[in-house]
Amino acid sequence: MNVKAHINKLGWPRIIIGLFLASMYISCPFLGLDLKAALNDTFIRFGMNAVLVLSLVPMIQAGTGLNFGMPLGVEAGLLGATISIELGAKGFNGFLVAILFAIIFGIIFGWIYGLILNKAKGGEMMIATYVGFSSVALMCIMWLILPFKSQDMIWAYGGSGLRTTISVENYWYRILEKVLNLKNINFPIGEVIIFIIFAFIISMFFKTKSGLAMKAVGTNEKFAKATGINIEKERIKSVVLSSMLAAIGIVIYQQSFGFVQLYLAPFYMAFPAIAAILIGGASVKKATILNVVIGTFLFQGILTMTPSVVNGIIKTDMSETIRIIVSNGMILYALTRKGEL
Amino acid sequence: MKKNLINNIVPILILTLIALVFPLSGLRVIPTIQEIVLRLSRNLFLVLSLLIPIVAGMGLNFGIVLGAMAGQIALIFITDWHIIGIQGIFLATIISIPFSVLLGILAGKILNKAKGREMITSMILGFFINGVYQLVVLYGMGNIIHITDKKLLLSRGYGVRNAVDLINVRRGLDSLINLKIYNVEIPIFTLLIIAGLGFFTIWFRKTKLGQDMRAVGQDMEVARSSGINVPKTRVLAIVISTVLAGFGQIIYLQNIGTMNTYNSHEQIGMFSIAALLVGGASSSKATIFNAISGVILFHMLFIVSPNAGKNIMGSAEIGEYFRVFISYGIVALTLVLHQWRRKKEKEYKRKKEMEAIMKGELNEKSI
Amino acid sequence: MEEKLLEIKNLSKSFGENTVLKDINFHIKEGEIIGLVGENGAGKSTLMKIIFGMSVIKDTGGYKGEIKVNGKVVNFSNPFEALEEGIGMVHQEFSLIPGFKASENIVLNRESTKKSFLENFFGEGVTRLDVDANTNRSEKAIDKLGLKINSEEVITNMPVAHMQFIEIAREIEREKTKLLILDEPTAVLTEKESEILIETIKKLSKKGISIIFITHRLDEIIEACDKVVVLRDGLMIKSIPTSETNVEEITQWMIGRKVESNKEKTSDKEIDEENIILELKNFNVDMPGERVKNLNLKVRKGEILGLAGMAGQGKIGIANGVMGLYLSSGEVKFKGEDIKTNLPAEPLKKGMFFVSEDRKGVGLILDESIAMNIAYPSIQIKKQFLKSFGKVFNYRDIKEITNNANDYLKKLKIKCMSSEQRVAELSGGNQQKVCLAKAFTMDPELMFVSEPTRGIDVGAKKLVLDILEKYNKENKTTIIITSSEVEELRMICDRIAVVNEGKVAAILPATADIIEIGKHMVGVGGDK
Amino acid sequence: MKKVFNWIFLLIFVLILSAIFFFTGKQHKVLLTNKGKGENAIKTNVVYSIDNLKTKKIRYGKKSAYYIKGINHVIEISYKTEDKKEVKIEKEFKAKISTIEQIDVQKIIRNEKDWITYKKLNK
Repeated sequence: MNVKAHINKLGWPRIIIGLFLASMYISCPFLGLDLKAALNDTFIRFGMNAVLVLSLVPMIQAGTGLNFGMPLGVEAGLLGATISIELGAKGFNGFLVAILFAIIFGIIFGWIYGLILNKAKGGEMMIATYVGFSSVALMCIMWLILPFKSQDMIWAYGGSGLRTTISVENYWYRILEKVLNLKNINFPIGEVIIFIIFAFIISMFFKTKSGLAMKAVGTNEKFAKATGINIEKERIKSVVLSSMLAAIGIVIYQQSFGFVQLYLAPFYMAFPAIAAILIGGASVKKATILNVVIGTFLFQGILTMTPSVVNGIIKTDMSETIRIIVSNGMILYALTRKGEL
Repeated sequence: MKKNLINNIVPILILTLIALVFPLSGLRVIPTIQEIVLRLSRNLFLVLSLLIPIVAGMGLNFGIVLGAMAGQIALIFITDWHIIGIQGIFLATIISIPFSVLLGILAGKILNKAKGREMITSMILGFFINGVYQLVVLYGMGNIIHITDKKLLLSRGYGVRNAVDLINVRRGLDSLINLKIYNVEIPIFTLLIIAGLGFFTIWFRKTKLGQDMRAVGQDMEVARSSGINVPKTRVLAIVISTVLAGFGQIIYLQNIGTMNTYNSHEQIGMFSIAALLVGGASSSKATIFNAISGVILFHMLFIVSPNAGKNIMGSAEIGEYFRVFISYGIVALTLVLHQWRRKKEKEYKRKKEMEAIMKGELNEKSI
Repeated sequence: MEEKLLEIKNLSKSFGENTVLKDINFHIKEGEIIGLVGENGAGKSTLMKIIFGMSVIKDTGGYKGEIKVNGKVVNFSNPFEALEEGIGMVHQEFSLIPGFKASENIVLNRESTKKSFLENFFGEGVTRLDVDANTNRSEKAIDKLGLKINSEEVITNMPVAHMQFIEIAREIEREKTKLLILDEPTAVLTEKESEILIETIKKLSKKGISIIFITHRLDEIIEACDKVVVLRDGLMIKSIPTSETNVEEITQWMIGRKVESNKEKTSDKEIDEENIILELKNFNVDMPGERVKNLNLKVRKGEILGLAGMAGQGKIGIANGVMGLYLSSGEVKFKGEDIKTNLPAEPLKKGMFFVSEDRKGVGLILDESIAMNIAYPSIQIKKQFLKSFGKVFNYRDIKEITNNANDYLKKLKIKCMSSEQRVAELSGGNQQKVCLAKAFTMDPELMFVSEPTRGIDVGAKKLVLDILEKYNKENKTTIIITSSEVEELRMICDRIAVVNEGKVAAILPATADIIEIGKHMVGVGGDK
Repeated sequence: MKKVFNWIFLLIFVLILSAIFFFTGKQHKVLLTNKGKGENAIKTNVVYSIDNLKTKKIRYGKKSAYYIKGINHVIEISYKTEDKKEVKIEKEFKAKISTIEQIDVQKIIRNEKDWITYKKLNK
């Protein structure tokens, strides 16, 4: 293979973004920034987000498209986290309880969501977006009326419902590091390990009978039909799996971040994750674990590096704008690529 | 009859909901009517700007936010130049056109590359251009683009403030001709402009270009083989929609009187589309009547929900979230219904065709 | 006396190495109706594409020879140039805007408009349509056909026949149209409607419009045309006035080639005529372009049954319907047991398998390895090639999958680097063998094989057929082969069922005369 | 070709229209001073309005700012003389682009020339 073929295989956006990121790391010392801290930041954000990005894989593989409805899975995760806190479960157990409930709600929500998407074949992405949005609004009402009692979650003085941000400091903040007795190391080993575990499970899953069936539906629906695979069922399965992983992903995110963010916080959760996996080389129809790893690293790298570097050069914080342009530009690029559908 | 009911299930549902909730909201009739008239004059133009791309088969154009941004940039300029009153509004309208046309062409070309998924693409395009808009307005203005009036800028010396006071053009259109009936103020001039757009839309559908768009919307392949320039026709549909949206945003903001530089446009696409869908439109069929009834119903919901929430659930917040839920849910629901109905219709048609063929066979035998 | 409207001289066309048309010579006079007949792949559609200036022709290197319209040499680069010269075409698929009225369709993109002031700025686009004028023009065009059709009717509410007429009306509404090409216009019509269509064609020809009429129904040719042109394998076999010939002769010209190279099937198999493995009763399949209508068929255990027929007559639809890939209705009995239709898993579980005509679309996952492609159905249906992990997860057993694949690589002589190679990289013939390996791995009792030799080179064709014949002999597997090449069927089948108009027209022994089979294919087999 | 000509015509028309909107819609700041010099000063409070808009009052010795729109304007001032007689004066003036119009009310009262000066806005 010559250079051109290699470039085509990698894709221009990836190369540009990769070079851009590399140049930022290189420029760190000249701008008086601490490269080690910068890299560390990138890794921490990688650990926070990797499972969320991973959650997109099943739906892409099953041909259900980019999961713009990720907020739905995220809400399931939020339910898991709040219930765990409500039950007063602390430490690693608390984390496990949160994950457990997250999975349960992820399955329920995902199943309903899957049924909806099956009714909307061909227009999944648009409908997914709006299912995600409306689920956020619906859950906003729930946060107001669900009978949570924990003092750590409700408003201290008056006000009804849960707070907008709930600290998990007393529960399972950075529990994945604490459990490994790595309190003083800033590298997110726990998150990386748990990501590897889930990545392994997912890649194993796609080698099972069920996973193979799902993949067949995604790559060639006619082939799948001729092979006797129940297409609708596989699609629902993929949606359930994606929602479940998104639910788990947000709990991992929270334990690293330190707060459970309710109400409108999950609204735009899907977009950065989708942008990340696309930057990693996935397309609307195909995604691998490698795409997840590369993409999350590049995307989070840019998010952590641009503010400090740009600030170092022109004393302005443009991170939000850059995030919007990069992430949506990437999604736009994927949507307009030829021969994707 | 039954088909009609199913086709109009969304407006009927919403109407029932409003009818049930209105008495509980404790709102009085006249102020509510005033509010509706106000919102109609404020939003209807934007909603109408969605119609033409639907005719051209490009679905709900979330890209109207591009037009909204063009309108806002024009407003920033006239505010900076201190052009006030009705002249300011008209000048802003003129200035918005080149921006809208450029953005419209860009959007049209991009959507031509994403046939079959125009809606999601136009939505993401809206987000993307929003980033570019931020880059221009938040970092470029006062820096690269000259801004005379320093009061418009953030304290750091560049970038437009979060809120731009449009007091000098506020209600410039609305108050031009104003009528009061039973304590209800009616902004006649604005409504006349909206009516003008309505007639434009009706007229446009009957032109050659309108006919081409209808053809492209129904079957691109056939349209192409009959010599219609499909990509160009689609780009034109988007350009027209974007330009109109620019005007719409100016009308909207002159009524409100302040502009949230970085937020005013964001929700416009979403709300306009939700309103149109509430009026019984779908992503492939929409009428002016859908637009009008949609705006009325959707904004009734706006007005009623918080009060009803307060009176029923004891929390205005719940009502507010409920409204948000309904507006997003409606879009999801209509899209699902539409997709599902299309599938069913296709199946039904094939079945009928098959039956017709079988019947033809039988007839032949009996002859 | 009459002018030569269209003249074709020494026309040849090849796609790459593959010559599709060679030295075609004929001409059409004003007001003449010419019937164009030929088997699938004889070059009819390529010829029409050249005359109508379809861009595929230019893109694939143009053609050799000369086309003259009204004595002037032309070389169209797109259909619009052809239209300009007065050549109109009605394609097999309807090209009408479904939600438009008939009148709107007839004048599509040629609408009469009213003058408008705005025209000075925005061009013709902003002129208003002159609805009355358009309706008028449409009605005139419909009148010209000598029919009564409401021009205000919306297309979706129209019967199929009317749609066909509206398309013709659209072509003749152009002032310029002098030559009309009709590609299988009667395919979707009932007999009665076809008669009306033929009447219409005749009327048009009297008005001076020449017509090229393509159909597989030879009786229609005799009925409607002045002259018939027969193509076979890209050669023009005959061009003769219809008054000087008959259906039988035409059939012979169409199919008659290798009558001499007749290798007859030597059957040493014992087939029990009473042992029916598959029975179809009143079977309908809604496969676009290949509809099956009220078909009845009995398949004997252990035989190789060939399904012959012209394209579009439904032979392809049978297997697709039984296997649940297209909507079907009616009764399917397999080994005396009712099979539920429209559930693809059902026939697979019962022991049927289908090697699809759409190799790349249905048969294979192009991005996957050879080994995985072969194993896929067995994993999903028979739960083979799986290792279990704590009895919960069944994941694939790479070793067995590879072993199985390597087995078939050897047996079927599949040329590849290894069983891990992506199937997309294989040649057509080897891809077909992978499809067969996939089927054999399932070890079915009954196998449908559709167009097994389509698009693969000559050597591979023979191999594929041999493989099938051998497999049938060794495993006693019933095989139903669908093929457009009758000769192939005669080589390996025990019986041949001819499918015409969605029904079995006749079941003949493989030793039957090829002309006999051909006649059934063109719908004239019965009336001897 | 005709179309191009038409478009140029349209473009010019729109440009002229924009210019008209620009000039007639431009907002100007007018600074009025009511300060006399020496013994000529007529120490009185002045009530004024421009273009018949809202009336404002300037006490003697003070300044007042007024926002107006467009090019041609009429200022109307009224004051009471020492013998309590009300006097009304109307003056026309033009506004210029990117300037602040400074009006000396005293000069108007005393019917002097140059009662209006234009001060360039510093950019």
